Amino acid sequence: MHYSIFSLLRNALSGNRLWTPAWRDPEPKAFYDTLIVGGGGHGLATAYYLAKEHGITDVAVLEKGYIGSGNVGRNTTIIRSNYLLPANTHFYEKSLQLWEGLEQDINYNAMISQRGVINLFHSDGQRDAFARRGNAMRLAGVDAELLDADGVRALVPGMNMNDARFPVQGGLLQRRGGTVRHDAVAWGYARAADRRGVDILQHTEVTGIRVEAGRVTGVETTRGFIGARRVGLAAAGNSGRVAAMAGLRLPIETHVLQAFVSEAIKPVIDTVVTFGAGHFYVSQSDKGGLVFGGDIDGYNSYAQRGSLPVVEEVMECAVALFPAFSRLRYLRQWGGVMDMCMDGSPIIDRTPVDGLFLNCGWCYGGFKATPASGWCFAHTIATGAPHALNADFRLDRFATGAVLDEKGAGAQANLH
Amino acid sequence: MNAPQRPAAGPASLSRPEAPTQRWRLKQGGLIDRGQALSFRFDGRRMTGHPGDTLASALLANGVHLVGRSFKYHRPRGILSAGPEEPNALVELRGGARREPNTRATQVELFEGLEARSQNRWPSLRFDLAAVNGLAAPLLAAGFYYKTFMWPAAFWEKLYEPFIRRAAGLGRAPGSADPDQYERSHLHCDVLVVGGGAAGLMAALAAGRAGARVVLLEEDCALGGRLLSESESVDDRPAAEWLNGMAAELASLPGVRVMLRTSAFGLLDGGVVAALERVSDHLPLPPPHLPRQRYWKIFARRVVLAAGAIERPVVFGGNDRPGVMLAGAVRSYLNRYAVLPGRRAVVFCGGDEGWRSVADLAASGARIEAVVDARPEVPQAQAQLAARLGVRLVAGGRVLGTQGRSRVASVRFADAQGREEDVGADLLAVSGGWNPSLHLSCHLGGRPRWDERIHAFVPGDLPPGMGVAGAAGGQFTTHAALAEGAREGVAAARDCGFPTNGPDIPRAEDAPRELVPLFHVPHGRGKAFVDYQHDVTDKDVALAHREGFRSVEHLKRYTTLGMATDQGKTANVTGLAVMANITGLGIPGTGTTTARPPWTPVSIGAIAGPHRGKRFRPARRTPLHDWEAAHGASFVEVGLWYRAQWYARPGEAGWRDSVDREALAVRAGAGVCDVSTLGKIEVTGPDAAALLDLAYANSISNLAVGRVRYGLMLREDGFVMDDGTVARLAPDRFFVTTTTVNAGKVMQHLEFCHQVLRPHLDVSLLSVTDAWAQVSIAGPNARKILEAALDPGTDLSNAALPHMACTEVSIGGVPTRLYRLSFSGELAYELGVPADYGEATMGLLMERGAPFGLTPYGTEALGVLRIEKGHPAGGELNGQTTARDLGLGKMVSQRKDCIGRRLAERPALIDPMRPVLVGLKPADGSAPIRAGSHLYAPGAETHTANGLGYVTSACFSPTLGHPIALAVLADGAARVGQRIRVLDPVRNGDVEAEVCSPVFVDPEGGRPRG
Amino acid sequence: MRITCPHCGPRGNDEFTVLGAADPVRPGPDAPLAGWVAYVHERENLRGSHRELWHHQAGCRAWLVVERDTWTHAVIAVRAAREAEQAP
Amino acid sequence: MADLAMRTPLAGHLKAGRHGRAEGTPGLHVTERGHLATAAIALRAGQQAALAAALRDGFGLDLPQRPGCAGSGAVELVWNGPGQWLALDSAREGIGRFGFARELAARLGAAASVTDLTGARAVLRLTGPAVRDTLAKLLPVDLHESVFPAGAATLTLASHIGVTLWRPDEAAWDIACYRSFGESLAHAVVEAAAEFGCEVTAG
Ligand SMILES: Cc1cc2nc3c(=O)[nH]c(=O)nc-3n(C[C@H](O)[C@H](O)[C@H](O)COP(=O)(O)OP(=O)(O)OC[C@H]3O[C@@H](n4cnc5c(N)ncnc54)[C@H](O)[C@@H]3O)c2cc1C
Ligand SMILES: NC(=O)c1ccc[n+]([C@@H]2O[C@H](COP(=O)([O-])OP(=O)(O)OC[C@H]3O[C@@H](n4cnc5c(N)ncnc54)[C@H](O)[C@@H]3O)[C@@H](O)[C@H]2O)c1
Ligand SMILES: Cc1cc2nc3c(=O)[nH]c(=O)nc-3n(C[C@H](O)[C@H](O)[C@H](O)COP(=O)(O)O)c2cc1C
Ligand SMILES: [Zn+2]
Repeated sequence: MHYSIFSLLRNALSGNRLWTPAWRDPEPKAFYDTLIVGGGGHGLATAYYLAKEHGITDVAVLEKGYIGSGNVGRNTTIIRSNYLLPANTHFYEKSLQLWEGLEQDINYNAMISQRGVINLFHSDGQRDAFARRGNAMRLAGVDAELLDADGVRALVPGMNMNDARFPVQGGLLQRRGGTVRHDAVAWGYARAADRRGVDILQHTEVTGIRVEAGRVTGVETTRGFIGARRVGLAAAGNSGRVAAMAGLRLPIETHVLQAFVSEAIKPVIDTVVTFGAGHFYVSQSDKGGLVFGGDIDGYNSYAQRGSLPVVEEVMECAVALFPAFSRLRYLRQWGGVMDMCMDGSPIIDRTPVDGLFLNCGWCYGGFKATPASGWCFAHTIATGAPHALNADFRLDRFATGAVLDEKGAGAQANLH
Repeated sequence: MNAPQRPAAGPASLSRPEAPTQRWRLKQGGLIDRGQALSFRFDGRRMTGHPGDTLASALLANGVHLVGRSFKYHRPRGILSAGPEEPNALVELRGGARREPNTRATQVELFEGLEARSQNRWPSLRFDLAAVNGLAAPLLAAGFYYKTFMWPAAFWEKLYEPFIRRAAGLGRAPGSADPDQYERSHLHCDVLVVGGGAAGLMAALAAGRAGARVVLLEEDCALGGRLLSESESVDDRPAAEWLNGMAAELASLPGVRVMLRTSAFGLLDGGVVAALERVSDHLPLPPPHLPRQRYWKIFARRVVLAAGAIERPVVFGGNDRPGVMLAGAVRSYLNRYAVLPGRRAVVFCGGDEGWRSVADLAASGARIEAVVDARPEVPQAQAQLAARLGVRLVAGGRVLGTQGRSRVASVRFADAQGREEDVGADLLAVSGGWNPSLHLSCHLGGRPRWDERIHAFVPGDLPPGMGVAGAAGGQFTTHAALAEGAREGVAAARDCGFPTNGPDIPRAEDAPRELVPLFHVPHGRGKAFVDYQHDVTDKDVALAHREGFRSVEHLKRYTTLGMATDQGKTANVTGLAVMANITGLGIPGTGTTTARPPWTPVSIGAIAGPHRGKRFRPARRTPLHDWEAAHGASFVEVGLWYRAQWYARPGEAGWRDSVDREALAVRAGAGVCDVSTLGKIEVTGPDAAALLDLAYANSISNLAVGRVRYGLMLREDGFVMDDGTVARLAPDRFFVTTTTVNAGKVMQHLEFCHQVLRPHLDVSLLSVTDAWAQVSIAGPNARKILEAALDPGTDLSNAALPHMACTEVSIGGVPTRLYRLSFSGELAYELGVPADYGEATMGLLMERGAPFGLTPYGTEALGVLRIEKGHPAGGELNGQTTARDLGLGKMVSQRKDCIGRRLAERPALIDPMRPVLVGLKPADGSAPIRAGSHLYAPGAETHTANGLGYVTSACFSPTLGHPIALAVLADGAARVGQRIRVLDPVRNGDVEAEVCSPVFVDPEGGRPRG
Repeated sequence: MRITCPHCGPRGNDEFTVLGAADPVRPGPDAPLAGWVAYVHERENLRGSHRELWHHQAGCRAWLVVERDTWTHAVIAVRAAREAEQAP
Repeated sequence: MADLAMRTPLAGHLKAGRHGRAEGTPGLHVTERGHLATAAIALRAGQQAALAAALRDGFGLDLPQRPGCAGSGAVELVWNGPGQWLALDSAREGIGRFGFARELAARLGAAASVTDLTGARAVLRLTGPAVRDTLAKLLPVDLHESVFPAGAATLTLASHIGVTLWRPDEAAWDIACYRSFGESLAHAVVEAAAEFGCEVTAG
């Protein structure tokens, strides 16, 4: 059923009885043209764009849990394209542009809210680094503003700017950045892909990848073998394990990132704010909860939970920056496990196995990438070659040295 | 202090006259102190209560049932419970900077002067305009917002979203900084008992008597758990008496610590229990020197979970009307708080539990209009009770709805035959069974198990070291709680090496409980709420099912069931039951969502503790800090350090004046700069040189004793990590320096190189950063100043101490190290004085240096001097540059194994087009160049692909009289002398510059050797 | 998380920093570049028992080889790296 | 030759007098041990026995092999990591303190490398009935008598600051951090003791 105020009204008058499932729950077929492993944002978007952009509809998305059980359902919903390195700037800008038309495209309100994203700086060195990044954005045609302390104060009230251990000197603002309702992205893409004929197979875990004579022929799953001509891996935090089924060893470690939500309160902040003197960022959901987080825990983990040091650091930073948040309460903490890449940037590429494609390395920043990742991955799978937008996201860049290290943190996964 | 003191029931005339407002207060009983009245305000209205009251009980004593409005439909809401599970009675407590939104009235202890306000209503609680949302409910069903508001696209941020945001949210955050203090603390024990009810007390007693170190946490202000709310006896004494005895004995055991008002809110990896102590929340203000709250980390070898259970409401039409209350809460108000929550009551239950309320209500003088028991056959004992009290018993009945404006006025029910009837009532006590509080058993991933016996989840596989006792494990009689508590206490103590037989089990009620599943009454009258706070109804669950959101996790996320501040303590299981009923899968087949910390919401400030404001992070100060402050220094944060940035002098208009003056003073005479913050590491042992050869890109082993060398460190991936100097003090002793920000990283890296990569080397590493007050004395007069300051007899001639040499000297007899090296490009020395003598040395240098124009300079001038010399620092050492990029490629020794050598050889890193270090000066001689600008060939289109590099550092050069900059530029060497366009769009900069050598001053490098 | 340092006893993970997998072995200086690329970047990334390098940074400053389950977060074994390596 | 005045690490950072709760006897007494001669001892490979012997013969000290401390006369040793110790001497004064490391180096010879750390640490001496409760607010180590008796030592984080804590005897608890952190540590200690009352005396 097409969603609109009219369908809402019609349903309201008939006791909401006319609604139908947002997507089907089909039995797996024996063979698909293309299989996508991972029903997160990227996998579902890939399926959608395969169908929409390339007319490939004989597609199934295999998800071991429920749709959205991975990071797409546990991230802090920030979208932005404020990247430094050209490959990233252009790719994430494509993503932001796709977000901007997404709701109409997939007929689902994902509450894309371009409320602005500001990264604070507290020192001259940080300012210079942000200026460099902001300039890179502007020269790529992306919006960016470098605010001084007064500009920041006017934009975000309630911050402790001066009487602080690390006074706020200014910030890099991207007004087109913002937030998106995370679950709605999974559901919206799932529904839109389903409407174009894609099978969404929940509770179907891939346990093996069958390769014959250097070519992929299908996957083993908890619901039996499913044959395919092409397989795209989009398993986020489980990328390393899934790729290992095809004998690949990736430049990736799986790490846990925590997030927190406070009790719902009336609106207090209208912008996404990132602290620059500690690991903390925050936005307020439409429901009223402050959604916030910090750094990864730093150790390899497949458990979707973290430990206390990060909790403490995040809360300290929250109060350091917003002293009035001290009396607000947080009501839940959780974690997601992500594919931390050795240079902090993603991989969307072919693999040495024919017909096997790889999409991974999104670290803690892949939610914003969802539309462009799906779009580029679909292109790469459909045409057998990367699009210009993901041409630099190569798997072999660690061997060539053409790494994409935004922060200059080096080849250590937990530093990105 | 641990146990409730039942106030002596003296003659009424002795206590102060009861405030006339408390019309619903019982004349007798309860654990309140009628001798003292506390006045408080709710929505501006003044009322009184007594010590021992919660805000909820005091409101009920004053007949206030309407206390809030719901999230979405703004429905009137009352008090459902008497504990942490409360979904409705949320208020803004206190005011101003101390305002606490969303505070559960059921857990707020009453204090004199308490102020509370209802929230999420406008203009008033009784008349809330947004209640019209209720009329539009069919439109606002679960997930409605995903289906609309899409056109026109631009309207979302401008119109729809602001409206939704304003309507959503509950209370208001305080408007200014929290004035209270918070603390953190740590506790270690053998046995941690969570919950001070019957089970927890016995566990603590058993383990405590055995000699174990025991900590017992109780969230409430008194020990006893449900016993405080029930009219029960233990050991043939009133429960309160028994509790007093227990409290006294626990207090007397030296190894036992009882903590009231303390909630265990999380179990974390490693078995750490996080707990929150509300030290002062029950007081008008925190007493002097005490925090508001204290966050505890508890390290226990064994944990006994004795957290009790939470009663479930039933989903039926109008189940949210004020006056509908959990049956157990009704008993809490009657027995503990001596409040009559209603005079005409209906009780609705599915088992024996609800009948306790029948008895207690009757004993308190309420009239029971009907008992609607879902069981077709009500056991004899209950039937007899009904008969004795003359109460109407509706066996096999269902409550279908309630009526009343902002409070229940009548209840509609159907009997077993489906005959419907209304009875007038102002209270509807509901019991749908109890859910064990098993949350802590799930925080580490444990999944609960469905127990058909009690129609509830019980803890499944327990985390290591945890035992469960009492209602938390699904054992609902007091006897079972006592016995299991003792058993778990004994087991925990034994595991910790304290064998014991355990205490005798006191006599207590042990009646079997019978219960039929009672979750949902379908097809009732009006909205039937599953999640009260989030306004999720049975229809929403059905809709979620219809749309395919059938897994529990989808149900939760689509409807927001269980996502409110109560985390579904009263909603989750009933929600599952409603869904399971539709799917036919049953509750175990439906599964449950994940319980995560915190058990109840925890203030952010409590976890932050004292680490806030200026004390957010510790500060590091150099031994010269106070001297610098006294001499006009402005300080800047560099990592944790405070460094003197410049020294303003009277008459200087701005920082640039000071910095220019300081830099010129160095070039013309001499300056002195505090460089104590540089990382300093002493590397000792016969294999010290071998280790440094591995860690540094250049060779160190061939450095002679008494000489200093510039050292470059790479990361293993071939990029530059840090630079610094290496001085060889003896064959087996080196002194190395690092940049300030990388000091910790380099130390750790060297330890890694030693302990992991070269464990056989006999070498030791010691951070000596804090041992030395280290100053750089730079400028043509540096030597003269030192000669005047150092103890006589020191030879500073070029022959004795050439450039890049070091030696030991003394000042006032203090052994001091002197390194001749230069960052500024002038004749310069670094002087290392033991920290205790730094300040005095600085005074001496200034005095002896005065004739030579010795000027203190700060980090800004230091930066200017190094940019003028083209030395790489922060902006260049950004983790993205290689040695080659910085013109230091030749330093990477090809003759030895060193960290980073091989990967620096990757093709992209030796690409001749990689940007390399160059200098820039404005083409017009004056336009400022800013760091962070990007470089383009003049005339080239300014898109990304044409970018040639970026400016890494920039400053005004007072020596040259114009701005200068360092940059990395593609094909930089070939471009020297050419023009380049410097674009800085974020600051509207667009200037041309001339590419030049990065060394602006003294390119031959003669000065430092002078 | 609690790591039992062989020198200092059980400590919270805030006292430590983690480098990553302990198993990759640093190649000899003249080993092929591919071996170096693999050593620095490629990871087995196991779910389950995993050997890692942890540094007791805020304690005794020993580098430790910690065997830990990346799925349950159970710490299985801890040894000082130096002793582990020096053992014949 | 100039005469240089010394300044202890906490001079100006630790205000003498009563802090926090003013009534009753203070729960915590704090003084700075600001005049210690300090040196680091690093064991050389295979010299464990030689080092232990040299310290026993030269100073009457038993080298702690694991976290712990030992004292003899004015000289103390505190374990500071595997193969590393802090040596303290409270008898020497002023610039005489620089002789301590030299003496140690001479006596220990090839058994150890010695580095002078005089003035590099801020050291607080804590006494009084509330020491444990105060320290519990700052650091995560179990300080119960059964686990941390006199002679114990530990390296840990206190209020985000790396510290060495040791118990030279029943009554005294010494806590040291890098000199630069001294003010922050002193502040944290005095603040944590506020509820017990805290008496600071000049060291
Ligand atoms: C706490 C947190 C906060 C974050 N915040 C942000 C943010 O603010 N902005 C941002 O841009 N990014 C953020 N991220 C990162 C972002 O969420 C991820 O990078 C992104 O969601 C990953 O892509 P995905 O949606 O496809 O992943 P997922 O949703 O994780 O999808 C991968 C799916 O693969 C499935 N799967 C795995 N193995 C198998 C198998 N063998 N068989 C079948 N299925 C399998 C998983 O179950 C999972 O559903 C955050 C991440 C976390 C954890
Ligand atoms: N009749 C029934 O069906 C029924 C059902 C449930 C309970 N009960 C009664 O409840 C009692 C059971 O005894 P019990 O000791 O198991 O439970 P309890 O409910 O008496 O005590 C549990 C205690 O734990 C505390 N608590 C809960 N979570 C906490 C946390 N995270 N941190 C700190 N404290 C926490 C609570 O405040 C409470 O005081 C018996 O008296 C029993 O008769 C009866
Ligand atoms: C942006 C965002 C907002 C959230 N808001 C809430 C909330 O208001 N209430 C809540 O209970 N959980 C909230 N959650 C957390 C979820 O309940 C859940 O913990 C998370 O999706 C991870 O799933 P899990 O806990 O089931 O593993 C939110 C999650 C996200 C990503
Ligand atoms: Zn240790």
